[in-house]
Amino acid sequence: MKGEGSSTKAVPVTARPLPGRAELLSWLQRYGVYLAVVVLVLFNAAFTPNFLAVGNFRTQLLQVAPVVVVSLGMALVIGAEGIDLSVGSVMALSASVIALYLGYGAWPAMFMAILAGAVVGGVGGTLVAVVGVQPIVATLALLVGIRGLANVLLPQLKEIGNPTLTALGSESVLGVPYVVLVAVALTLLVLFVVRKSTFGRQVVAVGGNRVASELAGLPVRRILLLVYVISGVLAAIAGILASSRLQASDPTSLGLFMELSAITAVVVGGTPLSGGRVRVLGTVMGALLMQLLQATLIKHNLPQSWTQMAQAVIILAAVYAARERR
Amino acid sequence: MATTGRVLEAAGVLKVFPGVRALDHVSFTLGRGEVHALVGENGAGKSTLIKVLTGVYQADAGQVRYRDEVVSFSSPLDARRAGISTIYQEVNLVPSMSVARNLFLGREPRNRFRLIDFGAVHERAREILKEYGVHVDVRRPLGSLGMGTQQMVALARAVSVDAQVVIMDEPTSSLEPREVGRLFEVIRGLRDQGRSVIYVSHRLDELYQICDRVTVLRDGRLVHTGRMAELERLRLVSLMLGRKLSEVRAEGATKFSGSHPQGEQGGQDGQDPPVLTATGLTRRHLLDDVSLALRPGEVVGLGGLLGAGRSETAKAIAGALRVDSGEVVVAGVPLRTGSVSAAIRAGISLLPEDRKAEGIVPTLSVRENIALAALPRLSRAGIVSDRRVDRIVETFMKRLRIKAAGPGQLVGELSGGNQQKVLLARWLAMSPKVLLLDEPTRGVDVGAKAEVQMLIDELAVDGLAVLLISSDLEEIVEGCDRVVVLRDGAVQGELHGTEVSEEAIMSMIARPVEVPR
Amino acid sequence: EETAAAPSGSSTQGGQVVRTPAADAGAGCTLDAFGAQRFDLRSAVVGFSQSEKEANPFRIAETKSIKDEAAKLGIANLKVTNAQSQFSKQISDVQQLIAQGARLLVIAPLNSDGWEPVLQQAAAKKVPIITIDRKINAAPCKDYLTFIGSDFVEQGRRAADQMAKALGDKGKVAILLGAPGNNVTTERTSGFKDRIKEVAPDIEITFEQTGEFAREKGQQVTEQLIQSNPDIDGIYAENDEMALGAVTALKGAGKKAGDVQIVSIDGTRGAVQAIADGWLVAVVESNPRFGALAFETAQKFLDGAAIPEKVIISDREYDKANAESSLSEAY
Amino acid sequence: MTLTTVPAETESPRERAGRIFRGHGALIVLAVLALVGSLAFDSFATVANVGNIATSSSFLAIIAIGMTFVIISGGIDLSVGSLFVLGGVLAAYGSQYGLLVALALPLAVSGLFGLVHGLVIARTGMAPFIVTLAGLLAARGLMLAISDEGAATYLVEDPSFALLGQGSVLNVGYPVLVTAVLLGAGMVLLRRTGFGQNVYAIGGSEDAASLMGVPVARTKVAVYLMSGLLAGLAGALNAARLSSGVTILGIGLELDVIAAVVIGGTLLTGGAGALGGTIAGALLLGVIQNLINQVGNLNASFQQVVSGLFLALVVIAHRFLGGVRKTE
Ligand SMILES: Nc1ncnc2c1ncn2[C@@H]1O[C@H](COP(=O)(O)OP(=O)(O)OP(=O)(O)O)[C@@H](O)[C@H]1O
Ligand SMILES: Nc1ncnc2c1ncn2[C@@H]1O[C@H](COP(=O)(O)OP(=O)(O)OP(=O)(O)O)[C@@H](O)[C@H]1O
Ligand SMILES: [Mg+2]
Ligand SMILES: [Mg+2]
Repeated sequence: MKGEGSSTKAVPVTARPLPGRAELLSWLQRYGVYLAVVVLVLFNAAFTPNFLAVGNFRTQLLQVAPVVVVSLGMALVIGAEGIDLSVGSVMALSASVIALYLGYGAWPAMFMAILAGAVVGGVGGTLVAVVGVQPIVATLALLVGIRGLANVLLPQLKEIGNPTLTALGSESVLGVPYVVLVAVALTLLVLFVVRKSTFGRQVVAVGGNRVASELAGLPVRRILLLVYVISGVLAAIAGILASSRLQASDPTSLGLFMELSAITAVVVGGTPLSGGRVRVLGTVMGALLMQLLQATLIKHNLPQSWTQMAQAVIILAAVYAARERR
Repeated sequence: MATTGRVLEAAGVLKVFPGVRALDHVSFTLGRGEVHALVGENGAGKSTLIKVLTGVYQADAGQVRYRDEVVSFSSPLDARRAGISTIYQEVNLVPSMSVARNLFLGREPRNRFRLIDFGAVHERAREILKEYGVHVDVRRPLGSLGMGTQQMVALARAVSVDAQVVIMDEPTSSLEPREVGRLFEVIRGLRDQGRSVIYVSHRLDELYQICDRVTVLRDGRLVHTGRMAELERLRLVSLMLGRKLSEVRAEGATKFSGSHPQGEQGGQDGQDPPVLTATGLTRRHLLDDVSLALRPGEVVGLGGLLGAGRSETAKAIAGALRVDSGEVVVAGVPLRTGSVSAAIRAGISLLPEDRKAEGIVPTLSVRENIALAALPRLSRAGIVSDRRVDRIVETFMKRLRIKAAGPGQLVGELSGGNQQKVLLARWLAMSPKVLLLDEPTRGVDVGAKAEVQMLIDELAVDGLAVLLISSDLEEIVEGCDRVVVLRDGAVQGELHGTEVSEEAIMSMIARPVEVPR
Repeated sequence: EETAAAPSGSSTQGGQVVRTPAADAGAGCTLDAFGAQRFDLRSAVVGFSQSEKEANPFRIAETKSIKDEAAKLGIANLKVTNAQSQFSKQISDVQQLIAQGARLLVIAPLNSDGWEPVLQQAAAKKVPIITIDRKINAAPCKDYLTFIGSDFVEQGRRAADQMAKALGDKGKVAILLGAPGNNVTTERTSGFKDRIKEVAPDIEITFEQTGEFAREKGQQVTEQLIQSNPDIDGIYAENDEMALGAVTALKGAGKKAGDVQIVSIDGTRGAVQAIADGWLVAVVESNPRFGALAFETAQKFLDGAAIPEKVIISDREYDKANAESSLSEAY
Repeated sequence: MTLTTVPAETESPRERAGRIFRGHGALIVLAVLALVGSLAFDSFATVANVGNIATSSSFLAIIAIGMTFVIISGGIDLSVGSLFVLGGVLAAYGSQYGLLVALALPLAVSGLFGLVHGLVIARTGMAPFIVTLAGLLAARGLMLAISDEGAATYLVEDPSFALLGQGSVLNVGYPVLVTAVLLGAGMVLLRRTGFGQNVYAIGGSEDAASLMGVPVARTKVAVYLMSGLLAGLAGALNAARLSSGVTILGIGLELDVIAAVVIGGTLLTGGAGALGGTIAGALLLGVIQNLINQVGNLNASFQQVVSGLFLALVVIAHRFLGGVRKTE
């Protein structure tokens, strides 16, 4: 009867420290992206002329802002085990709508643009949540159709003369451009929603196990619908930001392939495509990483072929570091 | 070539998960032609040991010997090739594939062009399943069957490959006495052919019926191994729980008081009105005009064979299964059927049967999983109050003795039984009026089972109405004031207070089922 | 003889003017040399295959001029397809036009190579093909009738001349390339670089990145450029959109008009306006109004005249001097 | 023969309709459209036109066959568009060394890409979407690198190779024949072999499959390898057809392919699907384009709107007439 002795007192589950390597890996899994960004900055500081200039950082932030805004919405959608390919086209649509309504002034125009984004998101969300179409196809249909619609509404690029929008795109407070401020504000908002709000928790629950969430009485359809609407709205806002920067509505080429950039940012940021988890700050970092990489390659005047191959490598490396183990 | 009596051995196996020593230098020996019970509390390490033995996990230290040779299987496939066939704890078949294709996956009969002969596949699948008393259309997607049936299919699959060692991790957790009986025949058959079986179960009397030797694990350590017969029941329990014999003896087998305020009159008419009445619930192929009533403070059992439609009944009441006709009235208010959230708002909570698919959210922590259903009432203006969440979580993790590294651990990493407890906590946190429990103690260890049963009692005493589905007849008999017996989706009859006994239930349900279709 | 045959080009406002055909114009292609039958344009099915969405000034003007001219000439049965920038689609578009019984094909090719399947089917049916604005690499008068359009290499060279003039033959220049793999990009680049070497070896091309012919990309690349190469003197943009993007970037960086000399190609209204405003120094036109010339050529061909293997139009050039005045002619 | 066959007597009309539609939905829609087309336009049902549709759809179809395996296995392959154009360029380049090289080179390289995708996905458990997205970028980068940033277009030197793309027997182009052969082989592979069962199994539930002894890693590697090879092959055939290695092809092609597969009734969630539908889906896309052109003079932007609407309608129809959702 060995073991008898030990059988007298129950042994609690002992939380032992992980072996050093595992620790490092799990740290990498969480902060790999941040590390990569730092590394890239250091590299540029050393090898890229005037990289450390304030103006340069402003440029990078200005350029990444719209991507960040779109990626925030994408992160929520992916967290809910979905995907939204329509974001690029929604940006274009929002650009056309602005041009159409600019006559009524900047604010009404922006409102209409955001409304348009919400509607498109609503359609996508309805297809996914109510009809039950698979997200990738539902939003693929929108990707094609909405781009067309954007061009139907506004056949070609149109300059924006409106002072308010021009200011939004070109001016700043205390050296921080409005565009960047908007992106930061939206990031904090989404961060709060994900971390603190009931809705945020429910989103990841739905993404983690839809059936269980239904049985737990969550309004699964409403949640999904809302997620896509949010994504649409954010894409529309990104469209406004981009247009105001360009000082023109360009439904033809605005937001082309944005869906891929956004998805990349989200996944590189450590949000699994399988849903059930959302990393907001990671997503921002992911977008920043890809932006800095792009900038580095351009500044060093490398050919397109290099750029694309380098991006491939970085994406793989980042996601590899952040991958789920076991 | 002939070898010693040992077929499969684990020597000083260590397996560490982040925060847990799931196996702490465990040694284990399986002899030829023996049925070996592997027992222990939830989270003791049984499934982990099995996974190490069969190449799902690699041991961090120690070695595995098979037929006296040190082996390290890189995958379950390796193990199966070597002659070890396993039924893992959670039914592990492919829900989207047909029953037949699941049964034969990896070893489909071929025609002379070496191509799969689906005629033969379906034919042989039908035959095999008939032996196990399962009469389903074998082309039906496995996922459309109930847990119990799925478990039988998994069993059939594991046994029909001729293996030297068959490992069964809680094969009976949702089986009926009838199916359990069949399973035992199968196991004896294996033993007589000199094959060996590792048998994991929390149902002690089963162990005594079928097992030759027993190994007891606790918190990842080996605490006892020896002949089953020589280990008296109470000592077994005390070994598992790590509590003194005296304490355990004081407590007794099941924790039911067996009677409740309402139960006294055995649910006769003429006392306060039912809190829930379901009338004429009907759904093609599943439910046929099922009616029942639950009174406050009453525990009503649902009896029936596999596929009798008990889960379906519960789901229909909870709005999780659309019904073609029929209505549900809660506290006098008719309920919009087919809407879970409506049911929950009305105070109905359903603990679903399929823990993995319908219960846990694996990507979330224990904490989030417990709070999930209650979130709205735990938040103000759409903002979650972490303070309140923590309070609830703490309470129930204690009360149900949930074993986890902490509230932050991913629920997917918990042991089967502990996952079940988390789900119970989720529903109790809702403080419902009506509680529908589908296999609440499935895979829950004796200790916790007792807790749960005590809990059910308490709840009933507090005036809650409970509907209890359990494949553990003892549980039904001891726990219920009233038993409604289903068969083929229709109410077969009802037993009241004193009439409730295993024999009565059996005789009512176990009449030969005419083979459907 | 061939000069006579060469279409004169209707000289309506902003319309295309034919450069007196180069010596290599060849003997010219006649109906029987091509082996086609005479037919009446007005009653025949005529197919026009556009390469990109009519969503930029060039394509809009191009398609419009074809449709308008067809209407003017009373061509009842004009079928228009659009490949939406997918080359595979353009191939099947044209094949479909042939299947629909087109007797004459006007094609704005998305790419110069890869026309084999179309050419085979057209040859089988002896359907004359006129390619506009972009050549296809095949045998004139055998595979296709003729090519009407600008000489992209030449455009590049003229842009180089303008750049050299603006910079006084020395300085650092950046190129905003068009879409990669597009032979307009290739030819406008080679033309520019070669010419710079010839006329102004002291001009150094320090930077070349693609702006994919789009304004936003042009802006973003320029923003990066002026951060890392603040000493840049001139920017050669291979189309107006990128040039205007560059302008936005320069404004954003607080630069003044004229700080950086910008030369581009196309001659859209926006660009010409930008010259007037002083942000661009010069724009080499690439005239999209092919309608008149295309159908005129076709008619001449059907009337039995000999058609040169390429009809190169003489592109205008906009600069300070004529910007204001010719704004109305820009498209 | 789909996964959802249910016994006749338990099957409601709606269920039956759903099963039939899912099995042959794309085919039915295709038939309807073809009928409408030939009634509305006399230049639709002509030998020439049908031949064109078939030939131009065949390249998409070949890629879609590989994609179907990938998607049923629960994955996705975004790299096919890039591998298609890369394959074309390599084939044209290789053709100067003869037919063999012209075929071997693209297959070798695109196969290598597929192999790497498979290995990375299987070994590291990274999401197929992201791995193959990297593949998309890398392959296009490589293509640009070997074609002087896309400026250089290699012409097909070897006539016997060109014939592969341009030749035909009884008015049926070789590409169509190749597609037919691949389809046949693919169907047998998917439905009647252990490998096919494994593909369905890991798509249905990877954990269960591996516990049931399915060689998950090997199966995954195989499907991505296959997808890569087929994309390369399609590229090569297309190069032969165009007798040049056009560098501006294949952008966004992956989305068309996915659309074809899904219209064909395959579930993106994996575990369910069939090749017959995929081919019908591919043809469907071709027919839609053709019809839009038949209407003629429709503004390009409107054309996009119409295609978008149509895609939506088809998937909605699928859903309503009996979509299987894993969550049911
Ligand atoms: N993948 C995993 N990651 C982290 N911890 C794990 C994992 N799997 C199991 N554990 C932990 O290891 C311990 C043993 O789990 P195991 O499943 O073996 O228990 P068990 O004896 O099978 O319990 P039950 O009777 O409930 O099935 C538990 O504390 C569990 O939390
Ligand atoms: N042995 C069987 N023979 C025929 N059909 C069955 C059998 N087992 C299950 N089924 C089918 O599967 C469906 C679900 O069965 P399920 O087992 O969930 O019913 P149940 O009464 O809840 O049994 P359980 O005790 O497993 O919960 C049933 O509606 C029935 O159609
Ligand atoms: Mg277990
Ligand atoms: Mg059940």
